[in-house]
Amino acid sequence: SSSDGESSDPSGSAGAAGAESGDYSITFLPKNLGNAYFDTSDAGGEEAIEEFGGTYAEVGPAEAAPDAQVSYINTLAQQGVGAVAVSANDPEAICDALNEARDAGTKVVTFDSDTNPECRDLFINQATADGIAKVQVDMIAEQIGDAGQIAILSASANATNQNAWIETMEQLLADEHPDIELVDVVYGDDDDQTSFDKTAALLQTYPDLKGIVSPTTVGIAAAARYISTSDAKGQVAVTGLGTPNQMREYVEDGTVTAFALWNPADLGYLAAYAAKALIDGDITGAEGDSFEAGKLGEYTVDADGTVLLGDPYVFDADNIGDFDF
Amino acid sequence: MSARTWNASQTMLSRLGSFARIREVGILAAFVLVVAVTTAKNPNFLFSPDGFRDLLLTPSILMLVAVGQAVVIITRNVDLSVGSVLGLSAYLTGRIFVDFPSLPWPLVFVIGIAFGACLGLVNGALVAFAKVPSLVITLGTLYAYRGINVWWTGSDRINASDMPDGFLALGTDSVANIPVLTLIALLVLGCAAWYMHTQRGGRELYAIGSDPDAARLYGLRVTRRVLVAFVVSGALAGLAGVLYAARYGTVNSQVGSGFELEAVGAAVIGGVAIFGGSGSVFGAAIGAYLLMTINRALPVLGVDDFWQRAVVGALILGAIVLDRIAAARQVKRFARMREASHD
Amino acid sequence: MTTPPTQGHSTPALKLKDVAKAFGSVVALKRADLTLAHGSIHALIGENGAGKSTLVKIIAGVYQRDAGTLEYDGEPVDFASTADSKAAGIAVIYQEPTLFPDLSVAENVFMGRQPLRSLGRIDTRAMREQVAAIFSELGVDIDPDRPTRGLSIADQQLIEIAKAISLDAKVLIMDEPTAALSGVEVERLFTVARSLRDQGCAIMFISHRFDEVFALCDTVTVMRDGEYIATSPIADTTVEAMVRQMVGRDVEALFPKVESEIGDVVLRVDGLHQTGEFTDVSFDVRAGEIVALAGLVGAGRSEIARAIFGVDPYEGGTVSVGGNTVRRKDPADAMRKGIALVPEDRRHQGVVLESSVARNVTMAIRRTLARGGLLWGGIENTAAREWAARLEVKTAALDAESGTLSGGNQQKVVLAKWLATHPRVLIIDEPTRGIDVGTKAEVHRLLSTLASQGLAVLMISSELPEVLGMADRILVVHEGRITAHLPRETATAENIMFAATHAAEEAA
Amino acid sequence: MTDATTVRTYRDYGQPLWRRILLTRETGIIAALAAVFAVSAASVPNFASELTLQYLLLDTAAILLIALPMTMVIVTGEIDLSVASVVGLSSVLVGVLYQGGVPMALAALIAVAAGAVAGAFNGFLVTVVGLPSLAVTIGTLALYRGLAVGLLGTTAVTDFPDGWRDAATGTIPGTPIPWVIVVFGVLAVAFGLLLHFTPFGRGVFAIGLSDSAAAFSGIRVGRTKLILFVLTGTVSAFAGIYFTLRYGSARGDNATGLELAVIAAVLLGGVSIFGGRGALHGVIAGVLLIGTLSSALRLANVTSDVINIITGTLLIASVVSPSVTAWVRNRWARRGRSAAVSQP
Ligand SMILES: Nc1ncnc2c1ncn2[C@@H]1O[C@H](COP(=O)(O)OP(=O)(O)OP(=O)(O)O)[C@@H](O)[C@H]1O
Ligand SMILES: Nc1ncnc2c1ncn2[C@@H]1O[C@H](COP(=O)(O)OP(=O)(O)OP(=O)(O)O)[C@@H](O)[C@H]1O
Ligand SMILES: [Mg+2]
Ligand SMILES: [Mg+2]
Repeated sequence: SSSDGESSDPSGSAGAAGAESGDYSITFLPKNLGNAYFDTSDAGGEEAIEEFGGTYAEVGPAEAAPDAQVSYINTLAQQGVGAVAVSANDPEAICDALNEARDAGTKVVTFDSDTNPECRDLFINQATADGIAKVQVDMIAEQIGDAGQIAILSASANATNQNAWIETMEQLLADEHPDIELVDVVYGDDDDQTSFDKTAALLQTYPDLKGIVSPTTVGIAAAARYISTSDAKGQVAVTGLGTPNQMREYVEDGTVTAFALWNPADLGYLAAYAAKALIDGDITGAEGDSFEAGKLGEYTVDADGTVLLGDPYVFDADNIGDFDF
Repeated sequence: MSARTWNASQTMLSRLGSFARIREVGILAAFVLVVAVTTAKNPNFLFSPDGFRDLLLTPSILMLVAVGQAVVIITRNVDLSVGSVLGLSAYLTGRIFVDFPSLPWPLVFVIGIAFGACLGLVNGALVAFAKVPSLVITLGTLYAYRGINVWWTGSDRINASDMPDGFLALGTDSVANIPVLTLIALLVLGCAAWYMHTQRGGRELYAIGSDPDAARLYGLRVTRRVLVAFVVSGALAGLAGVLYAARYGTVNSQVGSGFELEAVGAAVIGGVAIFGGSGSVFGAAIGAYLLMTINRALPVLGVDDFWQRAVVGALILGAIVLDRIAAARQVKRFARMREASHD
Repeated sequence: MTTPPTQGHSTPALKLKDVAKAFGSVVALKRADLTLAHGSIHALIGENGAGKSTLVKIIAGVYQRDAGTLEYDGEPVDFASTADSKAAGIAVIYQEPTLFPDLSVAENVFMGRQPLRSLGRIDTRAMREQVAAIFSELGVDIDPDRPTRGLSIADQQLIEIAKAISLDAKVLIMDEPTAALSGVEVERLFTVARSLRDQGCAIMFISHRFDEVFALCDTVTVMRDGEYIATSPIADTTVEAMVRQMVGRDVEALFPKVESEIGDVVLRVDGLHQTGEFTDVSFDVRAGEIVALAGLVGAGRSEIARAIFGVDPYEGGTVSVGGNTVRRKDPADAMRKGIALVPEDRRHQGVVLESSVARNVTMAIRRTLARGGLLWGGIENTAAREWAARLEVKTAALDAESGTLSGGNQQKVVLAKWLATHPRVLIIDEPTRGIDVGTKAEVHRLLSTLASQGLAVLMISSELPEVLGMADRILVVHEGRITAHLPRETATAENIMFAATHAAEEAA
Repeated sequence: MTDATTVRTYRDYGQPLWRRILLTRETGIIAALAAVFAVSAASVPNFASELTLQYLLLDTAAILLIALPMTMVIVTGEIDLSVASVVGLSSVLVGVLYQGGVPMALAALIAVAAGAVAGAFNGFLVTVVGLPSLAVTIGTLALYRGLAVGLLGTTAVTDFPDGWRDAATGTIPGTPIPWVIVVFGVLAVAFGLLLHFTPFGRGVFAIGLSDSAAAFSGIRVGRTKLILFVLTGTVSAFAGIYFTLRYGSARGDNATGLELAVIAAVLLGGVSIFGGRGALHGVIAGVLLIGTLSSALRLANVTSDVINIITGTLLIASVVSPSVTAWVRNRWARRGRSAAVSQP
């Protein structure tokens, strides 16, 4: 395995190396920097890259805007990195830039948030939309006794993932939980303060609210924090997608019974191995291709160049102590 | 003195003038109206314990920053870096708790305020000594401070569990039903209003904003006063950062971004003239309450989430247009009174 | 004003020797000397640009001198800022009023040294009372609580005077304090100044009006081109001698009125009305005629002029030039129809101070100068050079910022700007305010010549000699109404003043 | 008038030509741009390529475009903070209309017209109602952005016609110059002439230095400002269409925060925020300087936070440096004298 020194090398030299020997210079491009979720996923990627002796780098815009991501993709294409692992801020806006990078020989893996399938080689799907929607609906139904009003606190109005999940959740609720009423979907913009204030507004607007589902890590933490100090604690259930470190306090104080997530570190880890396989030419992204992903074992490419990480994992008071991310 | 016989009407003029000074009343009325209408639609907005608390609590942080902003705007300057200062000091607060857990938390307040004041000092020194327009300087420090914040914070995030409970409780606790945060903000507002209104230094800030060149000719210590205004704005943004950490419990590198426009907006809605010399910190504070309360009232009133920004924009415009109309009316009235005194 | 009389002091209050000051390449002061004695009023006179105001600002600590010495009460001093000079006991009234428009009159007078109550709180009532006391001494009737925004220049100047007097200073410096004031107010000021002198105050007085200098001052110092020329007791000198020292030559007649052929009506104003400003203003001005609007300061003459030119609105009435109605509130249209306005407030309305002389001179003719819609470098300079030369504007280069010119030269720039448009009607508001005798005579000659060439001139002036000397017809304005039409032949100082104060006396 | 018989002669300029050209802010910025280019080309791998130039121009095109009318607005002493929101609004309008079956050309036309209306509304509030532009455009910043987000909600419109997309991102064959830069070039010449060589432009500068003196000279202050706000709205809307096509995505939050980037670049280019001073070539150099710096720094793997720090510091340094040099020069000239000049 490679040394720490090598992994922290600026990838200016990595670009050159990549061009010479097909070496594994892989750059992670999250939606934005300063986001704990991507911090974890990218760290997983780094771990994988160290295992197979490549060069890891992470770049990204300060704010989650598609146009800023395009500039970074262009830069990476110019540097000729071996592969980019990107979480897209917009499915369409970064397409052209990604395709230009691919024309220049860079492999493109999307993870967490996909682009249109024709702009990338592989998408590492953290979970299927169905799976994510189902686990959240199941959790809230169980926590509120399968009846009553609930609301959704989402990320930004344009977030691709969230919108897809919300659609499926609405469908599931209508089909399988007729006594649960989804009264509102509000957007916290993945901003602590906005999400916090939106939670407060929800509780006021809907005095009979039984639960809040927040399919975003920022939102669920903010909602839990608001409720933990308000009268609604114990009355209104909070669940959704969160990280154990952020939610630990609220699980321990009883505000939150259970929440779900995949392991973002595994997601990054898998993206890195997928990128390696693409660079090696082992796979092309066609359906049925399969590759080895280190400690995670073997994965197979599904339709539309998608690789599924696995089922979401439910955290609760019993198991949360086992995780640290 | 023939041309100077309008003595009686002049007293009336000045009485009208003091009416203009309580222009804040209009904004206060708008605030009350918003609360009343929203409460009529949904009594929980005011009459539930959480509703009442949030009504007071939510705007408190903006109010602190708006008060500082008003002090700066009154001197015919502007501080666009407040959002970045708030973010940096919020992170500093969290960092201190992580790195020096044994430090008593009241000391953290002092550190946060002092830190904000230092950042404000940088702004003020550049504006006052280099004689460069504050809009440009603070636009520069807006970027620079935010950059430092992101660079320092990276992907780090301070979580509620990193901070002591006593400190976090400040963000949510109440004394006699009034949130502690609001009490702190009101205390600051009281001090600022008192200083601006009754102290020589405060009046000099108005004078400087009214005509900086005249102030210099007059022998006022313009440089020092402007410097102080920026330090105050920075210190209040620093305090707001500390309180942000207490209230929201999580701090990342993007805390407070975009806050500058809200702070300037609150001051403007509150009747602080953007070209200095008039307005009050009290108005700015009500402006902050109005702005934030409208934000919260709209969903209750059933306005779709997406349209909220548009409504807020329209309200800002409405506020300044109304203010203008009132001023024009008053000029008309002056003229009519003068006419009457001619005959 | 509680200091005991200190007459008979041997050390001068203020002594300047060989003071020099340059702004970049402009030398404002070469070698200025001045000695102010306690208990005496000292006049400082000189042409526009002689350096009087610069000297004032050096004493006040606004500027730092490049060379020379400054002694205060016999001690050499250096004032690094206006705060220093103020602390030392020097009060200054600057040539341009320096008030804070948003603050009340009382606050303006006491800014930075307001009377205090406990806890450092400002005692507003005491402040108001003290201001009222000073105002009554000065005979001023301004509400201490109103903001100074919107006050006339005269009122602003009176507040400046109140401000300076309230300082109880040992040295009082007044840079053209009377430029905007009318006779009554000037008399009041003089009374106050004399009583201050009698209490031992050293006073410096700058004015372009010789009658004032003779009426008030004990000593006079003349400056020319930044240099000291002479100091003499007022009793030992004459106007002619002073003028010769100022300009270095004899000056011809001050009011060189040329009789000219009066032609058709050019400007017609009919029933102009604006609430609170003026009512039922009707008159006309013929080609070749100079019509003066006389009246007390604050009578609303400037408002009428501005309304005619279209910068201010009016609610009723019409303005026409040569039979064509001028659109309301549209200066561009007024210009096109042939009206030009040289406004009262030179620094804010007349010239763009930070713009070059060339740009200022060609500002009103920029559209006609353009070739194919474009202005290439040379065009404007050629035109500007011609007009600057005609009016003998004193500037080194055409790209000098107009703000660096002296007041009189700025006035010439404004005149050049408007004469370049070849107007049919020239409205000129206080044409010679703050202008030295030499230039004044020139401006008068220019006006006469222009009228004799068929220009219709509407002149607003607060100086009766100017009105009587220049006008063919005099309209007296009182509180926004025209109260008298006086032809040149029958006009006297007495009947103008009567009409100017008439209605008020009735009311009283 | 020391002597009535002397006929005065005037020099056109107080300073020799080389000083007037070399010692300007604009020259300084252009020199800085050249220096950054040279240093980057020499030391940053992959910088010296046509691709860099192409990406640089594509990335900065929207800012370049909006900076043109913004310069004029700032020269009159006003400011328009709503430009980025107009970009978002026009982006959404194009998207919604095109999705609704309106032909692309017509949709674009309507969006540009809407931009003009948005600008006219700003201008109306500033010139007719008489409100300060900073306050007005803080309000319309929120209003226009709110309309944009409200119109499109959660969705984004993506499948724009290829021809249009290619026009927005394509380059002149055989060169790295994007077509949009050709449009920009034409506009830049037009705006340059308008600001620096027409009577209208003279009026713009005069207004910026003194509103009232300009009005007393027969300059139509209100109308001039109104025209400039309309121009700014129109050009911003055009930039919005470019932005939409370049990224192929019409979204309500497109170009959020762009207003500060535009203003920063304009100020860096030597335009005075108080109005009355500035030149268009300086502004263009200012935009390119920020763009080049970030592109070079990105290629050198400097993170976005550091790029922000550098941008901010550069802006401050550029406005502070004249004061500092003047101060140093004064100190130098007055060594030995106790008092320093306090004249502003
Ligand atoms: N700040 C400045 N920058 C450059 N030149 C200046 C400045 N102030 C004054 N000057 C120049 O210095 C000279 C003296 O000006 P000053 O104002 O002292 O004249 P003055 O005697 O007061 O004239 P006036 O009677 O018109 O008021 C003039 O030529 C003027 O142009
Ligand atoms: N008796 C009065 N009562 C109320 N207002 C007055 C009275 N007389 C004048 N004013 C107002 O005071 C202001 C002073 O105007 P201003 O000094 O410009 O007048 P003016 O006649 O042009 O004097 P100047 O000699 O200075 O040019 C005007 O708005 C005028 O309408
Ligand atoms: Mg003078
Ligand atoms: Mg007047």
